[in-house]
Amino acid sequence: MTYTSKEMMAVAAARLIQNDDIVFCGTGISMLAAMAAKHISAPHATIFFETGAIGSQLEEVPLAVGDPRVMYRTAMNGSLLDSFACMQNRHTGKHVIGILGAAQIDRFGNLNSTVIGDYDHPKVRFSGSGGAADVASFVPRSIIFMQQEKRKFVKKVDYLTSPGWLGGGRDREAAGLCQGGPWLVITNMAIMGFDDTSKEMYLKACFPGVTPDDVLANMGFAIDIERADVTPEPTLRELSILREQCDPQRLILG
Amino acid sequence: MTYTSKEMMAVAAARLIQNDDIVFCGTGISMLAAMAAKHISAPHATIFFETGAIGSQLEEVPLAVGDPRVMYRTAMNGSLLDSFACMQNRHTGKHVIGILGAAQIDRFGNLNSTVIGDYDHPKVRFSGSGGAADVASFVPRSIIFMQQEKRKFVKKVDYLTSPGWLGGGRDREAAGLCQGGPWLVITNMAIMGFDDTSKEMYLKACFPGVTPDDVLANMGFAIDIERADVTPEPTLRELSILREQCDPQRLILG
Amino acid sequence: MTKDDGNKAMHLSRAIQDLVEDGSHISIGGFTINRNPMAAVYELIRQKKRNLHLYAHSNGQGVDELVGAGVISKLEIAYGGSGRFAPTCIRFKKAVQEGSMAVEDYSNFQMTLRFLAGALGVPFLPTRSGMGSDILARWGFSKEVRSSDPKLPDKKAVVMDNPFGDWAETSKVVLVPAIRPDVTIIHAQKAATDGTVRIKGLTFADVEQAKAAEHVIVTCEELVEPDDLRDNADLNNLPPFCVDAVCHVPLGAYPTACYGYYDYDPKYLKAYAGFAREEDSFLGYLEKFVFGIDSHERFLALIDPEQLKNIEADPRTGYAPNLDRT
Amino acid sequence: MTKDDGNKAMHLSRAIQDLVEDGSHISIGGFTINRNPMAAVYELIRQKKRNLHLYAHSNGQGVDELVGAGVISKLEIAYGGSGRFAPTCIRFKKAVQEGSMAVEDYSNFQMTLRFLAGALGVPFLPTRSGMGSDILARWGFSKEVRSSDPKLPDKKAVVMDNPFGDWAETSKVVLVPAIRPDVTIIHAQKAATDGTVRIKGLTFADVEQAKAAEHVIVTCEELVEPDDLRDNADLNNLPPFCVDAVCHVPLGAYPTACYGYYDYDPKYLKAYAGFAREEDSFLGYLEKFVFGIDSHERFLALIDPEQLKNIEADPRTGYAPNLDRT
Repeated sequence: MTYTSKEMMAVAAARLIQNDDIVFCGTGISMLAAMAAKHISAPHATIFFETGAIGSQLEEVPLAVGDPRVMYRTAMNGSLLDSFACMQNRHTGKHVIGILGAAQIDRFGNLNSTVIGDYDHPKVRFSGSGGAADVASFVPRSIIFMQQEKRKFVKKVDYLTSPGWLGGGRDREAAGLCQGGPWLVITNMAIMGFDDTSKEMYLKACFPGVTPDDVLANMGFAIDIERADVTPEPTLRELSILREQCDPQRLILG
Repeated sequence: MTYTSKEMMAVAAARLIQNDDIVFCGTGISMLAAMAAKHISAPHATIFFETGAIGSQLEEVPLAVGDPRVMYRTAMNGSLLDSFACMQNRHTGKHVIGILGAAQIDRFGNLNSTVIGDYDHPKVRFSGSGGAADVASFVPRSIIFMQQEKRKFVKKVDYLTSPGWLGGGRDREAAGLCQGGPWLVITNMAIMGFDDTSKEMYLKACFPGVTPDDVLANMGFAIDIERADVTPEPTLRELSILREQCDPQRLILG
Repeated sequence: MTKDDGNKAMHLSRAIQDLVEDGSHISIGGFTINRNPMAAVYELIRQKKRNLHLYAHSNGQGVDELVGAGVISKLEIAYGGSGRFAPTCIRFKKAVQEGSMAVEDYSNFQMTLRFLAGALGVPFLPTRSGMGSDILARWGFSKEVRSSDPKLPDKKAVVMDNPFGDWAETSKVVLVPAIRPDVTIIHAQKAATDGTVRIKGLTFADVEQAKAAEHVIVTCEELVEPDDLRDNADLNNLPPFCVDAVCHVPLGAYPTACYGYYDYDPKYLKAYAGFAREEDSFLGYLEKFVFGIDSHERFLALIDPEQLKNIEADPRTGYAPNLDRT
Repeated sequence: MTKDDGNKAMHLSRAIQDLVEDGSHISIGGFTINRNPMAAVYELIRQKKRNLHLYAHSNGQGVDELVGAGVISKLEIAYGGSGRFAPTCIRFKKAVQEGSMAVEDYSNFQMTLRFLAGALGVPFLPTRSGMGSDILARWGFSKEVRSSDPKLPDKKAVVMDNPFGDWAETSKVVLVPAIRPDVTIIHAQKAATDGTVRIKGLTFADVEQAKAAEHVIVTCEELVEPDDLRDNADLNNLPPFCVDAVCHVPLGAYPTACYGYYDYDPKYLKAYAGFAREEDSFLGYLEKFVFGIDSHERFLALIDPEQLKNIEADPRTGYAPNLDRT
C-alpha cells in the first residue's frame, strides 16, 4: 500500500481518540486526525476549536481555526472565553486531548512557536502562542505533531512558548501547572512518548520502514530507543476515509 | 389635586432621570419611577435589571426583577454577569443611576437590608443584599427610597449591607470604592441630599404639606434643614401616566 | 453515567437519586420567581435529602421550599426573596432567626463571580464590590467551620492591594473564592437527549452555575433530538459534555415562571406565603403538595386547570398579559 | 457624539476620523481569516493614522495589513497568522525581525482574559495559563517603556500564590492586566441604528473587546431599525449604550469571511501573500487597493465580480461549499 507520511501521521493520531474525548484542534493535520477519528472509531468524540466552536460537524476541512467551516452545525457557538474556560475547568478539562505543533521541541516536550534566535532581536519570527500555551498549561494529554528534523528537535528551545514537562520529573507541579502534559509526539517518522517518572522523551514506535537510528539521525538530542515497536500501517479503510471523506481536495494532505 | 405619597415618590424620582441615563431598577416603586420617566421626559433612557435584561420595554409592571415582564422586547437578554459588569465597567457604569431601598439608613447613606439585631443571632432577618451592595459600590449616583420612620433612619445601621459614604468625607475613596455614591434619599415626606464635602445627609426638599420639623420628628438623627425647599406637586400628566400607563392594576401604587 | 449512545435522558427521580447524596453541595438555577427548577426541588424534598449545602444568588421560591423542608444545613446566598409575594422568603427568614441553618451572605455579583470562577477553573475572581461593607467584615461560617470542611475555602473573601499599582484606577480589590458544587440543577425551555441546553430569555447565572459543578441535571419543557438544536447553535447555552442528566418535565418550573411557556402563578405563590407563615400549616402544605404524591405530573394535577390555563404565556410577550396578580 | 434621537449611523470614514487619533490604543475584532473589520482597517491605512497601539489575540489579516502599512508602533498579540495562506503573517514577521515595531506576546486565553478584565472593570484576572513559560519570563515592553506610558500597566503579568490556600487545587495563579483600548472596531452581520449588535456564529472575543473600550465602532452587513433586533434579544451581543458609531459596509470583512454572508477569498489572500513578500510589491498593493480609492465600495469594484459570486455563503452551511481553496 502506498501512503504519505502525512497520512500516516493523521491516522496514528486518529487511532488515539476515544468516544469520551473532547479534541482540541489546531490548524492543519490535527483537524484531519480529529475528522478521521469521528469516522473511524470515535463517532461521539467532540471536536472543538479555541474560536468557540464546540461539536463541529466538519463537512469540509477548515484551513484555519477561524474558518467558517468550524461553525457548521455545532452544538454551541461560544467564544474564545468559553473554549479556553472549558480546558481550564477541571471537570471538562480532564476529558480534553490537545493537538499542537511547534517550530522547536526539547526532550521534555517544551515547545517554541515564537522565535528563532534572541527574543529581542529574532532571526525568525513565528506566529506566536495562539492558544498553544493555554492548551499546554491546562490539558492532561497533548499530542504534538512535528517534522523530524535536527533543527526542530533541539537541546534547548530558543523561547519556551508552551510548557511541556519543563525540566522533567515533578517540575510541572512545582511551577503550578496542571498534572498531565505532553503525551505523545508524532512525526513523519515515528511516535515518541515521555517516561512516567523522568518525563524524558523516548522512542515509542517507528513508522513502517523507519529504523530507530533513522529517527536519532534526525534529532538534536539522543533518546531511549529500547522501548520502540512499529506502528501498524494505515488500513485501506483508514486511508479511504482520510482521502475521500476528510480531505478530497488534498488541501492539507498536499 | 389628590395623590398618594407613593405617587409623589415615584414622580420625584422619575423627574431626575435623563435621556442618557441607564437606570438600574430594583423591585417595586423604582420600576414605576423608571417606567414613568420613559413616558414623561426621558424616552431614550435605558431601563435595566440585574437579572440581565437591558432596555426592557415594560408593557406591564414587573413584580420582581426576575419577572418575565422584564424580558419583553429588550435590546439584549444577558445574564447577571453582564448586568453587574456593565455597572462595574467605568465606561458604561458612569451613566448608571441606581435605585435602592433598605430597612435602615444612616446619615452617610449606608444601607442595611440584611438583619435587625446581632448578625449571628438576628431579631429580624431580611432578604439580604441581592445586587444592592454591588450597585452601591459601583454606581456614581444612587437614589434611595425609604419610609420616613425613626427606626429606619438610625444613628448606626445594625449591619452595613450597601456602602454609602461610609464615615463621610473621603472615606469611600480610602476604602477603595468608586467615586460617587448615594445621591438622593426619597421618602414619603421629603428628599434628602448629601453634602458635597462632609457627605452628611441634609434636607433638600419637603413634599407639599410637610414641614422640616415633620421630617426631623421621623428620623433617629438630626440633619441640616437650612437648605430645604419644596418639591413641586405631581402634575396631572405625571399622575395620569403613572396611573394609566404604568400601574393600572395598582399593584405597586396600592 | 451516560449510555454508550450518548443519550442522557432519564427520569428526574433517578437523576436526583443517583447524583445527589446527603451532604452534597448543590446549586439551583433561576431567579426569585422565574425558572426555578421546582420539580427538582420537590423531588429533593420528597427523597428526604438532608444536610445539603446550597449555593444561590437570588433564587427565591426554590430556596425557601428547600429550607422550609429541612433539606439545607448551610446556605450561601445573596438574596432570599420572592418579589411582592414574599419580600423576604418566609421559611428562610424563620430558619435564620431560629438559628436552625447557617448562612453566609454575599452580594449577587459576588455570587455570580464565584460561580464564574468555578466555571473558569480558577480559585477566585476579583471585584470592586462590597469594600467597607459588613458583607466582607462579618463571616457567617467561622474559621473553624471553614477549615473543618474540605469542600469550603478557608476564607470568605480577601481584600488585596492592586498588584498593578493603580491600573484601572483601582487601589484595592476584593477576591471572592470559587464555588464548586457537586451538582447544579437548572430548568430550561429546551434540552436535547445528548445534553445540549437552550434557555430562552434571561439566563440569570444558570450557565456559570452549571459549568462550575461536577455534575449537572437539567429539567426541560421540551426534550428534543440533538439535531434539532443544531439549527441555530447561537441560541444554545450549554454543550453536551457539561450535562449528566436531562429530564423531561413539562411545567417543571411551576409555580415560578418559564419565559415563553408560562407565567408565575400569583395564586399559588400567595397561598404558599400563607402556608409558610406557621410551622403546622407548612407541614400540611408539604404533606399535600410534595409527600402525598410521587411526581411533578401528580403535583400539577392538584392545581386548578383553569389557573394553569390563565398563566399560559402568549407568544407575543412571553408571559400572560393581564393576569390577575393582585 | 450621538444625535438626540439616539441614531448612531454614520459613514465609516467619519467614525474613524472622529474616534481614532494618532497614538490611540485600539483593538480590532475577528479571528485569523474571519470577520476582521477590513473596511475599517483599510480606512485607518487610508487616513494615514500613525503610532497606534494595537491589541489583538489571533487576528490575522487585519493586523498584517495595519502593520505593513506602518500604522502600528506597538502590538500586543497572541498569534499573527492567517491559517494556510500565511502560517505566520508576512508583514508582521518582517516588522518584528526588523525591529520596526515593539511586540508584547501573550497567549490567546491571556489576551481574552485581559479584554474581559477591561469589560468587567477590574484591573486584572487570574489564570493558570503559562506558568513556567517565556511568555511570563520575557517582556516585550521594558519596565521603562511601561512606566513612561500611562496607558500601559506597569507589569506584563504577576505570578501570585493562591490566597485561598490550595482551594481549587491551585497553588499559584498568573494575574494578567486589563486591556482598556480607546477604541474597539468590530464587524457584525447586523446592527441597528441605536447601536444594538447581532453577530451570527462565533463571536470570538469581539464582545469582550468592545466592552473593554471607551469607544466602539461597528461596521455591519445589514443596518436595521432598533425594533428589528428586538424580535429575539437572545441573539443580540451588545446593547446600544456600548456602541458609539454604526457604519453600514456590505462585505466589510472582505477578504476575510463573514459567516452566513460570504466566505474568505482564497484568491485574494493568496495574491496578498505574494504582494506582502517584498517591500516594493506591498507598497504597490497599498497604492492600488487602499490609497488609490476612497471607499470600501470602490475597493470591491476592483475585485472580479465572478469571484465575489463564488464566495457567497450558501444558507445551509453559512460558507461557500466546494469553493476552490487550493
